[in-house]
Amino acid sequence: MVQAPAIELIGIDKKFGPVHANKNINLTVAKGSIHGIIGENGAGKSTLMSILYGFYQADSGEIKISGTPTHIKDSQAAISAGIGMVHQHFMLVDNFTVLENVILGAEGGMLMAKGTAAARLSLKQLETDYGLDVDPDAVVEELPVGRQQRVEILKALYRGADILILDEPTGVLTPAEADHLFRILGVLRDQGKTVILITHKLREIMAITDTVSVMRRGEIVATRRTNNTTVEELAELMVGRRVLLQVDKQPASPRDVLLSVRNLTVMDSRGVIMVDNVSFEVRAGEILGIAGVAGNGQSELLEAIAGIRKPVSGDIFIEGKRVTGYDPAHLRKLGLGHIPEDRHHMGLVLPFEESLNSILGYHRDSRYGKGVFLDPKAIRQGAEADIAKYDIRPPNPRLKTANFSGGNQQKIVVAREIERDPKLLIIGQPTRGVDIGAIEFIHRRIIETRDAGKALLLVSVELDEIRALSDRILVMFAGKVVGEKTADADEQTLGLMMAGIAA
Amino acid sequence: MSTASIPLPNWITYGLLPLINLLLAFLISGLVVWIIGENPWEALVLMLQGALGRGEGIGFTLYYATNFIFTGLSVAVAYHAGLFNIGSEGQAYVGGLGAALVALALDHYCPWYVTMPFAIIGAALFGAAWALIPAWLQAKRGSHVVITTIMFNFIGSALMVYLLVHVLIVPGKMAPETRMFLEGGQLPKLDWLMALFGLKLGPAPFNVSFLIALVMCALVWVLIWRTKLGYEMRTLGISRTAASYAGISYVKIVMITMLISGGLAGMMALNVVMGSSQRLQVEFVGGAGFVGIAVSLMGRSHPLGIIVAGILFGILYQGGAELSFDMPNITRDMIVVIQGLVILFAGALEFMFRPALVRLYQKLS
Amino acid sequence: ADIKPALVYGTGGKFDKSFNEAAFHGAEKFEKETGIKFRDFEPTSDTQGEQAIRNFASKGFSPVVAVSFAWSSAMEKVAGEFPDTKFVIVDSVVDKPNVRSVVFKEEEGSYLVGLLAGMASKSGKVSFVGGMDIPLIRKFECGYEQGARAANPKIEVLQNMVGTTGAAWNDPVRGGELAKNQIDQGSDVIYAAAGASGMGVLQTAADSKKFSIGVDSNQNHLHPGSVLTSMVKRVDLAVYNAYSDAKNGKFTPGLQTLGVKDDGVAAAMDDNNKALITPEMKAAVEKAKAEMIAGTLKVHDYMSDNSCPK
Amino acid sequence: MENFDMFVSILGSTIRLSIPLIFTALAGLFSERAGIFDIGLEGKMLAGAFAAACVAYLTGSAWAGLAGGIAVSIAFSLIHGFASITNRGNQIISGVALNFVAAGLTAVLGQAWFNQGGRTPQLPFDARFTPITLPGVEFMRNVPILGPLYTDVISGNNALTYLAFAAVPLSWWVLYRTRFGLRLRAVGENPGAVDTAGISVAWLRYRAVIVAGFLCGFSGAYLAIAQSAAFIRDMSAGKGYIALAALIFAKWKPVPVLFACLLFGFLDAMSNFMQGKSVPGIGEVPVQIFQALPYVLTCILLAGFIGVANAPKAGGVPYVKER
Ligand SMILES: Nc1ncnc2c1ncn2[C@@H]1O[C@H](COP(=O)(O)OP(=O)(O)OP(=O)(O)O)[C@@H](O)[C@H]1O
Ligand SMILES: Nc1ncnc2c1ncn2[C@@H]1O[C@H](COP(=O)(O)OP(=O)(O)OP(=O)(O)O)[C@@H](O)[C@H]1O
Ligand SMILES: [Mg+2]
Ligand SMILES: [Mg+2]
Repeated sequence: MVQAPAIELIGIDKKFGPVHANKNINLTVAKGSIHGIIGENGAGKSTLMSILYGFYQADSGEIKISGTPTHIKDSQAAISAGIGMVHQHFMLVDNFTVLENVILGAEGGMLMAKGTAAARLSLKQLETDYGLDVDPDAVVEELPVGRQQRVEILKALYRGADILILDEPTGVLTPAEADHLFRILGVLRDQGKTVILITHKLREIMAITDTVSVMRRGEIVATRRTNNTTVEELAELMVGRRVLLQVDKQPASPRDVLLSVRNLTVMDSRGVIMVDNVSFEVRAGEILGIAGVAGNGQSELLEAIAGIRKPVSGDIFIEGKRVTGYDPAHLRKLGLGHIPEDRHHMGLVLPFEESLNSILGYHRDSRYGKGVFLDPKAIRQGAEADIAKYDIRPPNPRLKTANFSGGNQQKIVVAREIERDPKLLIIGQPTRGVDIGAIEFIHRRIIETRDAGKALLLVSVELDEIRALSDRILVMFAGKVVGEKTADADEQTLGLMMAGIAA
Repeated sequence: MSTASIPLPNWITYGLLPLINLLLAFLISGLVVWIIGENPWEALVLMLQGALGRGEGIGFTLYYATNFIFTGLSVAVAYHAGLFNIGSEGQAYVGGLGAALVALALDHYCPWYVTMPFAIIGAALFGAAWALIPAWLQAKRGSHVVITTIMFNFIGSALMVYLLVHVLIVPGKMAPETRMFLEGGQLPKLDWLMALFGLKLGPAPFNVSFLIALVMCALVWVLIWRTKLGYEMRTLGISRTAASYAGISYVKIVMITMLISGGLAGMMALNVVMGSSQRLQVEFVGGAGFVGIAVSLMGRSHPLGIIVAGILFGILYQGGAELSFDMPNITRDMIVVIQGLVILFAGALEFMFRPALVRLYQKLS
Repeated sequence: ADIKPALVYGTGGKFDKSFNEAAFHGAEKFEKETGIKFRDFEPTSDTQGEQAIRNFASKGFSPVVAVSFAWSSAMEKVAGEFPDTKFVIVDSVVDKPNVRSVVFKEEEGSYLVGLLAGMASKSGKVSFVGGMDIPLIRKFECGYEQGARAANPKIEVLQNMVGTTGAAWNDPVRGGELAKNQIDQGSDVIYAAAGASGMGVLQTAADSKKFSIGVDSNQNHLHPGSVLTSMVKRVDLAVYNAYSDAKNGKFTPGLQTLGVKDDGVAAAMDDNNKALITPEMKAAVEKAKAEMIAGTLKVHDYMSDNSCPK
Repeated sequence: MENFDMFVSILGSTIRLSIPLIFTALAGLFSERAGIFDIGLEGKMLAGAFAAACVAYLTGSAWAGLAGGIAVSIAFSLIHGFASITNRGNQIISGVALNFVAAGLTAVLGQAWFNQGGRTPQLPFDARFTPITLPGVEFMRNVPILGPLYTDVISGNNALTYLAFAAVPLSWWVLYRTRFGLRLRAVGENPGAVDTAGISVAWLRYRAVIVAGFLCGFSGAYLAIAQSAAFIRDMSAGKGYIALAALIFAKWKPVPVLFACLLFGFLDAMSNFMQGKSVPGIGEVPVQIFQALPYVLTCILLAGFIGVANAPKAGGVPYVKER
């Protein structure tokens, strides 16, 4: 007799308002296997898993666990069906101890005393079984992210999960930590547990999974046995056509130094040093790329240069002028453009109409009104020019920005920053969550800007993007610049540097 | 499927929805009236007659409306910058001190039109001053402005009582109030304006402050939608991170916004102190600062909406006073109930009917 | 002639069982006797009085009686606006040709209850809880002190005020708390001249098995056995007289002062406090009254020089 | 010895004035630790006081009055919950609204039903919570120092006073030692964590606001049928806001809440005691100083000059799963 699959999803459908996040999904995962799900940002991976975990309710469809149709009405139901999930954004109570977090929802009675004692024992057991060691009395917010993730896994295992879902677990991990995680996943599989691993890193999929499904725009477009497929095939399936992230560009002809950063040290809001004594220069007519795993200080570096975050020490010069501690408005006047990493929270004011977003940061400019006043007509005309030039759709400057798609929202930001003709442009994650057509368009504009003699600093966690655009590449790890390479450096070397392993 | 993000046309969001909320508030108030054994319909008619029946009633209605427009603007300006100023009550109270000091100083020497500009400045300055510390605490120390403005309402009240009882009281008089202002410290009534419509104002204290309030509405509109400062306030009100990205100083905008808000609240004192009672009295604000919250919510923080909502509450206050005259069983406190219900339905429960309306709208269109 | 009488209360509210209630009873008595209905209004804040007075005047009511000093500025204004309307103010003086001002010699009535307090006290300490801290209330206190001292020269008189604004008339919790403090300090007779706040004083005295003294209305029935007496101030009489004078065309503006001689103030004696008042106490009160009427006993009026002789 | 008597008297007064603050601040504690801000404490206390007085008057029983106060206060809580949990409305606006509704409704109904200017009729002795004399008072009376403290401060209070003091450790125990408390604290910090643990965020928050209503019922009852013998309009007189201030001052922790409330009660007692007395070197201190001091202190605390007061992280933010 064939063993029933651990999970069967049949015809799962889910809409968030106008967004069709999951379209008629069918998926089968065998017991005792590691199943990968890949897909671009916004493809619907998290949504699908959250439905399986009972966090969201599907609009229609059926779920079978070990062959039994199961109605998962909330996470409690999922937990009792043996499902555990480690969310993309951790679901931990920061000011609780590890122990409190682990027993939350599984306290084993009205009073905590008995539950905590039992949990303490069982954590010991899990530590010896899987090598998952965490101090049960540590307060979560004081733990590094890698440890926090372990707490999440422990939470699931403590509840006796047979099926473990991990949503982009390696996004925040160093390669060493990721390897450790994969070893643990291997142990889990060997003990008969089923693992679903969500990621958009193809290498990870190839390294650890047994089977893999590809999601695109809310649909599962293919499922393969991992050893029957290749990275190239998966990539093509993921984006729906052959990926050619090669951008035509001439070799750079760098001129004067425009941006110079010297011994810069920056802390994040918790007071942790995120940028540690970093120095570099960017010249007119070149793109300097900064590669690194997310969370290694790139965001803080960009924010410091943009004037949003005050550095602890060190200096920033623009055209030889010391600008350390200047506010963003002042820096803009000196010719600094900034395409921020997070368009929803920084680059745009979503409830504003489009035209108002096309002046964000430049609103004090006399072009948009004399003295203290704003001139709506001038603003709208400027916005219309951007819309035409960047093919922003729909071409309506009065439409609420929230009603544009992600790609078009990003174009609004890019248009604003490039068209205000900066001398120096700093760019964070220019194509995150953007569709392939828009990616190409944005990449072309970035190269054109370089060719117009501007200095560009580009931060991206997508190594391919860095390699395609940059003239020189710096690699950041743990807040430090660990090395510089040229654009033709091979992926292997860069990957190792990003892991902090070799120079 | 969630319906929260589906856009509705403006006439529903700004017209129909507030109307439904208002109707519901009235319906429940009617129920209360019925429970205490009076006829809600009769009560409504009496109220409307009292508020709009004669020139005098209209005069009182507009007099109250003037208060509420000032405090409504005060709440609204702060709201645009994402600040919830619950302190308009206290700011208006302290603003009264500014107006009174100017009136007491100048009424011997100047006619009203000379006193008035100074009084406006005095009232606004004192009101703004009372918003200063909560603003600073919010901007620099991150203390929630809601809590600190509540605290400052109480501190302001204690301060004003102290001043009125120990400093400003007329020696030998018992009531804690200043002396009556002379003509030069009194704002003239708008008899002529009423006469244009063929109405007699009678003794109602409807005065020049109303015109000042309308001017402030226009200025606030320009400020919010036509100036760079207003743009910065609105940006900050929606997204603090976007504001910091755009080089908008959080500290500066919070301070300026709260000062403007406090100043507008302070100006409300002109209407009562110089326009009506001609002296500074204990508790003269009488809750108008809190009504401003309801007015701003009903008026969706837009000056036009605030004028409409202000007049509506003026009708409630004047009509309510008349009603309690004619139906002694229904005390003036009924207005407070209605006010609370309006805030509840138009503010806290604003999303209650939205999903149903969205469905209906989608079906019909 | 038929009149349209109106009455505006102080902020303590119509049923404060004290000052305002006395006014109400006067109006009610007039209504019962003549069948002429009166209209009344209870302002709840210091600013509402003016609108109420004006409202009555503009609707043709006359005489309009406003009880409480708090309405003096308001009446001064409105009386000027309606020169044909008759106004009466109680507890304050408004100098207008159409206003009658009625004030009482509270010092005399307070002297009488002070005398009783001094005689009833076993601890040698008596006390006073005033409403709002104004000269008028100090006048009550001063008369009380003089009476108590007449009974017992060594007596100690404690005093507290509930507050400094109109809200002080309506805060029985604080009234009770102040009374409790005074009891803790040894007082065994407490005189409350605090409007509705006095209710808390009387309650606390009853709970603590001490004596209290009511004010304005006869409050002896509230806690029989604990309320020693009440300093009745005939606000009812002022209201009643205003209406009936107006009805009979005998209304006169100007100042009226009501004292012991006019039966305007007195120490209430009834069945409720019969057991508490000894014959000696009764005799002492009668003697003092007789001396006041004869003019041989002059009780110092605090408001005449804003001070109280020690 | 004079001074000692004074001290005992102030202490007794402090306790009497602190009790409503303790109940109310604890109510706020449960609500706010669960992530629901509660500006409406004042209104709940007032509504509870009114209901307690009405029911006690009609039934002649203090305990029935207490139950009535609790029921009405919980009803107000449920409206707050409906607005801020179910409809994801603005919690501050909802609280403000309920304060108005309570202030207005109690006065309107009180006037309509009893015709005494918004007051309820005076309650007879049995319909109130009256002082309880603890055993051993007679014996203790003559013991120096401890005697007066026992007889005049500890003994002779009403049942609700003792319940208030019991409520503090009980609240601590519930918050830190029970499953409900663990979940409640979690939901105020990160409702997502509670939701993914399979616990209903809405129901948990509803229970928290119900507990808040329950406790406000006690403070209302204390005002109307223990401390006084009737309901008077606006009798809460800002105590709800003082309690809120005390809650913030205590940094949202149960035991510090007790001390913050005692401190603010002490200030209130001092404003009574210092009236008309002059302080050597300073002269007469205006009562307004004492009235304003709790608010001033809280602002100073909020400014971060006396440690930092970190509000529960998810406080004031409606929990939205699907945007
Ligand atoms: N709670 C929500 N409310 C509304 N829309 C949502 C919600 N969660 C996700 N979406 C939308 O649903 C779509 C799918 O999102 P989902 O998070 O499942 O993508 P994903 O594949 O996990 O992307 P990523 O790789 O960025 O994590 C997106 O368009 C997203 O904006
Ligand atoms: N918050 C929102 N409010 C209203 N409409 C929205 C909202 N978010 C998305 N939409 C609408 O839903 C559609 C899909 O949005 P989404 O961000 O998933 O775009 P997308 O399909 O990924 O586009 P792109 O490939 O350009 O990123 C958009 O066209 C947009 O109009
Ligand atoms: Mg995801
Ligand atoms: Mg997209």
